[in-house]
Amino acid sequence: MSDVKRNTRKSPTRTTAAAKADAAKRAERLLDFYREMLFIRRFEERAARGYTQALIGGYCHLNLGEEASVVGLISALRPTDYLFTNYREHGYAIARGIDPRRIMAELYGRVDGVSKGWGGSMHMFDLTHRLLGGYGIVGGQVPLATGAALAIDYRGGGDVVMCTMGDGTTNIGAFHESLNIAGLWNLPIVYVIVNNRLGMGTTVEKSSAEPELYKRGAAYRIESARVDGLDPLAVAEAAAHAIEVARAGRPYLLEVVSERLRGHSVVDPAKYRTAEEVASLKDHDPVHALAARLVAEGVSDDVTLAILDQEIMANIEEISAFAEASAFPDVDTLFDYTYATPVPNDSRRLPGQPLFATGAER
Amino acid sequence: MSDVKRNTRKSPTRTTAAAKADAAKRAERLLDFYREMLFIRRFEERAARGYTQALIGGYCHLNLGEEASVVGLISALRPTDYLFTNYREHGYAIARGIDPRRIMAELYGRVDGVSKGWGGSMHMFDLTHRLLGGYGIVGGQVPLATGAALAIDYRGGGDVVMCTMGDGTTNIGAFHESLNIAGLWNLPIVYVIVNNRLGMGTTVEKSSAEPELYKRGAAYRIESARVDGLDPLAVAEAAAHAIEVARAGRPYLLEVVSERLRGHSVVDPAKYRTAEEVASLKDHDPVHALAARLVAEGVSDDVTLAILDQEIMANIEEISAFAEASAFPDVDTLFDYTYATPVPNDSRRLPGQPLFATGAER
Amino acid sequence: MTLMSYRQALHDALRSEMLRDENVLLMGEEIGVFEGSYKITAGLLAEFGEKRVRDTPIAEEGFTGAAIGAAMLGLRPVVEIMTINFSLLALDQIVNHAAKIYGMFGGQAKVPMVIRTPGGGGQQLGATHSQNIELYYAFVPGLKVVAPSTPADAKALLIASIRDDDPVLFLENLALYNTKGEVPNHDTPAVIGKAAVTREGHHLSLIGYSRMAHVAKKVADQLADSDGLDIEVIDLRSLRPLDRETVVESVKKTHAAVIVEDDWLTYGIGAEVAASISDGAFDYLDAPVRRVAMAEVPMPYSKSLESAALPSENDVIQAIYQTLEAIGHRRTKAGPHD
Amino acid sequence: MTLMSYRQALHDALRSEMLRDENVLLMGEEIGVFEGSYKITAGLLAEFGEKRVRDTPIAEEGFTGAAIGAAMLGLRPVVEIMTINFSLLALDQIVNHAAKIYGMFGGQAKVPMVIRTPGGGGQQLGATHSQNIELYYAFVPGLKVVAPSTPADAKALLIASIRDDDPVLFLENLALYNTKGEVPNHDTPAVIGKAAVTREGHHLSLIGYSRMAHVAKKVADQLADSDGLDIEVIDLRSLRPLDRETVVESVKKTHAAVIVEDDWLTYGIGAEVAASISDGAFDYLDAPVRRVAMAEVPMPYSKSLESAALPSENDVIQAIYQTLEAIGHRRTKAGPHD
Ligand SMILES: Cc1ncc(C[n+]2csc(CCOP(=O)(O)OP(=O)(O)O)c2C)c(N)n1
Ligand SMILES: Cc1ncc(C[n+]2csc(CCOP(=O)(O)OP(=O)(O)O)c2C)c(N)n1
Ligand SMILES: [Mg+2]
Ligand SMILES: [Mg+2]
Repeated sequence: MSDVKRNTRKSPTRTTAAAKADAAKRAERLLDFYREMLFIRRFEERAARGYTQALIGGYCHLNLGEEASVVGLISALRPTDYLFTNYREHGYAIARGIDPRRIMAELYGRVDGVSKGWGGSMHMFDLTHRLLGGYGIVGGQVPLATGAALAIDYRGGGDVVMCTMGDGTTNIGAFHESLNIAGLWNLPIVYVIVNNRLGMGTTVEKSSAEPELYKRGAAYRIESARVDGLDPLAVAEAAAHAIEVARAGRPYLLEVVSERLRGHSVVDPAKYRTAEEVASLKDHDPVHALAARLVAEGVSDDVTLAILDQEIMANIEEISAFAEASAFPDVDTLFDYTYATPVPNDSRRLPGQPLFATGAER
Repeated sequence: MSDVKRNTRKSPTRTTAAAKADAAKRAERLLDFYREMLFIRRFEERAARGYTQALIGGYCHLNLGEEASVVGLISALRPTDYLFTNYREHGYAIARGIDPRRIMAELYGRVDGVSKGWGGSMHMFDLTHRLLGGYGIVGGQVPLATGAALAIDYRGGGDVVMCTMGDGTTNIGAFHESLNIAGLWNLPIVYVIVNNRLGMGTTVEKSSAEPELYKRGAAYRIESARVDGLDPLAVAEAAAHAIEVARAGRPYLLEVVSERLRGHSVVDPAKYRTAEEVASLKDHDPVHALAARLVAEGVSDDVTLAILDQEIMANIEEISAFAEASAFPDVDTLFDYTYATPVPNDSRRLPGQPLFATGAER
Repeated sequence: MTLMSYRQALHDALRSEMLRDENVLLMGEEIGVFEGSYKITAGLLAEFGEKRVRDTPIAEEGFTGAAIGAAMLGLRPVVEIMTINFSLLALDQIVNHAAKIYGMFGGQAKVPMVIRTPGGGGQQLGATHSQNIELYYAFVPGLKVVAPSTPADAKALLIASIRDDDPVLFLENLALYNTKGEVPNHDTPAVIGKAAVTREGHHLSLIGYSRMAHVAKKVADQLADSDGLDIEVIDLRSLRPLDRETVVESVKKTHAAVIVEDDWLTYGIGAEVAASISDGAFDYLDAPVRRVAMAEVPMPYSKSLESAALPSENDVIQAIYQTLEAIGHRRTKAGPHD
Repeated sequence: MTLMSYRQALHDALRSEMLRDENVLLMGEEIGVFEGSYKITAGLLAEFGEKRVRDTPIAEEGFTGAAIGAAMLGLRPVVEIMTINFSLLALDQIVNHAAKIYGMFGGQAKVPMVIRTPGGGGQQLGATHSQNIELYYAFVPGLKVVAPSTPADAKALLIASIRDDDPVLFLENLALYNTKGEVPNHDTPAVIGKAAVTREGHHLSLIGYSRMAHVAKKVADQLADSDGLDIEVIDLRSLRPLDRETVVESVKKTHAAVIVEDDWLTYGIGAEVAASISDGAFDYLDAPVRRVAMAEVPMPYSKSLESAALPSENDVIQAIYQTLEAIGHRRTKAGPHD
């Protein structure tokens, strides 16, 4: 990945042909990003609908507004690298290449879900694609990801870990403890702050005494940077650099300034946003912005993009049909995943069952 | 306090008389510091002996090597300011002006102890002198102190809070969460890192990715500085500035580079220290250094200092006699401090008592 | 009396205590601008301002600890921890500090504060967001733990908790917020530490707290209607102190007990209640004390599994009948020691 | 067999597992250069180096969480938390992560790790350093909790815990480290989840774990000598899973039980044991199950108060005699239901 990036950089000695090839490559890349971003957009919109249809339960947090950040970040990872993220992770699961039908099935709580219906929206996990969760406790993933980097380092492997989190997450103790450990032990990990400028309704300025969040890396001698999260190419480039540093054995802190187009979760009407704020969101929609750019730069045109959108929408409908057709987990499986190593005397009792079988003696 | 400090600064327009008066003041100040430091030294040595005599139990951490830091820091506080500290706090209790007999009595677990025998070495508390504990959980005092500063700010008072901690404590989550809150809410608090360069046996370099600990203030936009903790005047001056900032409504982070002359606690032989390290400790003894300075600068002489020492030693013996004469808390008082507001059905049962009185019906 | 929701009762108690005593302030994540994850604090930021309604960073340990420190100086903070699951992050401050400060320093500093937090389950929130871990607080001397099940108790116990000079863990429940009941208009505090007999009866004692006290009452009323059963219902209301006397006296009368709880069975709150009954009413009990509780698994997200893992009204009814049957069965036998 | 201390047995188990499997590594505060607060890891840094014996910063949540993450990738970390009191700071990582990861993701990732930590009391360490809060772990499905009382069990259970694919909370005890016993020279793991009858008898079942299992055995041996009493002693050894069967079978034989524990009585580990006995041996029990436990106060520093708050051998003896007396009394009566 980092090699690819280097090739896209301008060089004065380049021939026009090479420059043209570069432009073509870049156009292709932008188009790929767009396709993926639009897919995530439509997937998330479908999830929101699924929630109102009561096909999805629990909490449901969407990546709407973060699509460019998501695809840019993930594009810089090798398939063998690991990703830890939070509850706002549908887009990451998609970008990592997990079958979206299994992602939707997880949302629907079905056996074909990535986590077999045990995790739901907040807890997507897939070992093959090295997505190591989806976590609902703010900051919970940060020490875990740090430990995964430790395991890689312990074994002398060349993989890296990427650990994403929200802006609000930088204020919890686990962030501090983890970055310190990674800095001390030279762990191959990139911490990514996806700064959508809000916790739930609380702004970064109201929750972080140093609102330029990447600056916190200095407290652990960790290199850090901030990048525009609405531009997938910029994100990809910054992520590639961060990963390069991590692969060389030093942690990195990357802040991606992004956007949240709707409420904190599907059920949040976000009334706390002023009318101006809401109006300005249009200008911060990365999908619209990239579409406009593709057209403006002549990479694509409105018709092509509309066709793409229709294809994606049709695909999403299939995906959701697949999910809906998948079965609910059988109640018999309730006790299957409490322990990996079975031991005697484990409790496998349904709420209605007595502690002791009422035998003849009673 | 900050006024006093300002007067000690050099000014080109001063007359020689004023300069002389200043020098006299400074000498007096140094002598006061020395008296207090030596008192702490002898008190701690007596505590160590008390421990080996089994008059003191539990854990017992001493301020040996930190005397200059302790007296310098406390000298900058007003009597109405608040102090929160950790388990290594005998010296702070002394410097705050608490009757040392009550401090020793606490070590001995007696009713006349500052915490009535309930706290012991790690948990000294005295409301009158605004020492709000002595805490044994590393970092536990930091959120509490932050909240005390919040209470002051809430009521619009002019007091400040000083919160001391060890170098190792800066790596725990509570440190991060607290400094962020103080930075956000402009709380009147001075966080002091007493950096004795060791946790128990682990060095700062092995535990903090940024070993220049004061630099961590920047992660919260908190002003910070580092000072030589073996020089009581330098500490006093730095503390006065920090407190000035806090009184004006901004938190401050002060790192005091100090020394630990013995093991982590009384029972630690500190075998992990190399011979060179142990040898170099002599040069880092703040009490010896100040004595030498007093003599070198003509402020005092060996004989006077020896007499002072004898007086202090005699005093310490009286103190420990007082403590030993004090009674152990009566077992009847065991249930006195579980709750401040009594409510029905509270359990006041000794281990041998049955849950239900065995009445006639059995 | 006014008919209102449990949510409204909590809101009203907070508001009236804030009006009464300016030392009362609120702290927590998203309680101000966002008006609270479950909207208990809606409108209070607008009314009382940022000084008294404080949106905190996501830092459970930090802001809970700060509330403890503020309480040591005489403020009366009411902290909201969004759900009890997140309170694990603040546990050191609550257990090692709030609960200890009064005793550890020989009674020199009080910690008058309240931690409001909802338990829950049944909302498909998955393993980390569906736990009922009030046990962690009920176990700790120095803390008080109350768990109201009705709007009236919610109000009276919250007022009592705010006025109490000790740290109080105030347990709410996601599933109760919208339930309604009559609430007195006056601000009389409840007595912390007392259970309530919410239905008198003599066939069996059915014991619960928080949401399960609500379920217990419902089931008992239903069985009275449908089967003419006369079940006594006890709402524990306070988990620490635990009102053993009320429970044991009831069982001495009914000779049988079923406990319903939505935490895990083994070591759950019901264990102490069952042990206390088995001890205090030893000579009166005609059948073993039965407990109905959550299945001991990390709570699955999927509805099918979650429903199976949670105690249902049906489970309660079944446990009641099995207990009554056991009694009938036994009564036909000569003696208990075969 | 070799006579050795509990400390040595732990040390040997760690060392032999590290030799056997290079995925085993140690993490914790002061376990390397300082050789461990209680010297369990003495010499291991010198033998295995910094990679496998890691001194961590003071960051219980961070390094415990890191161990969990490392375990997800197949390492087998053994974490030392200096005392169980400090584990509160790591509780979110242990309860919300280590215990949940296997289930929450549908069995895709195992968490093979051990958390070693000592409980204690009786060392004048004061309110925050004298707690026995193993309950917090024993309550949680997804965790296993073992609590050996002898050097032999310490070794065999530690080996079993390290080889187990689930997170195991391994409870040690400050007062046991210097106790001695015969330990097999081979490395056979124990079975997690089984209690042991450490003394057979028929007068009464005396039940404990960790230090109190040791005390129970001592008291029973003493009463056999002095008073000819024949007391059966059970060492629970595993708190989760809890081996109810062994306990209940014993009480069916003896008809009486006393539980000794050094956590707080209300909601303590003994509550579940008492409730389980009262249920499972309902028809066999001749007297209420008696519990001897810590007084419910923040533990005072002063020796006079601390001694009063801790269960003593005398308290245990008294509870045994009171229970036996109650049985004698009852046996003269016609039947249990007056
Ligand atoms: C420890 C913890 N505290 C509180 C919550 C409730 N909560 C869920 S998301 C959230 C806001 C997180 O904000 P941020 O880190 O910026 O991430 P974003 O949702 O904006 O992506 C909060 C407070 C939680 N899940 N865990
Ligand atoms: C949360 C917690 N973890 C671990 C300990 C054990 N412990 C007591 S003191 C100490 C070292 C603290 O080092 P530092 O902060 O530098 O303070 P110092 O003792 O050097 O003054 C440790 C690890 C504790 N008391 N609390
Ligand atoms: Mg955010
Ligand atoms: Mg230190």
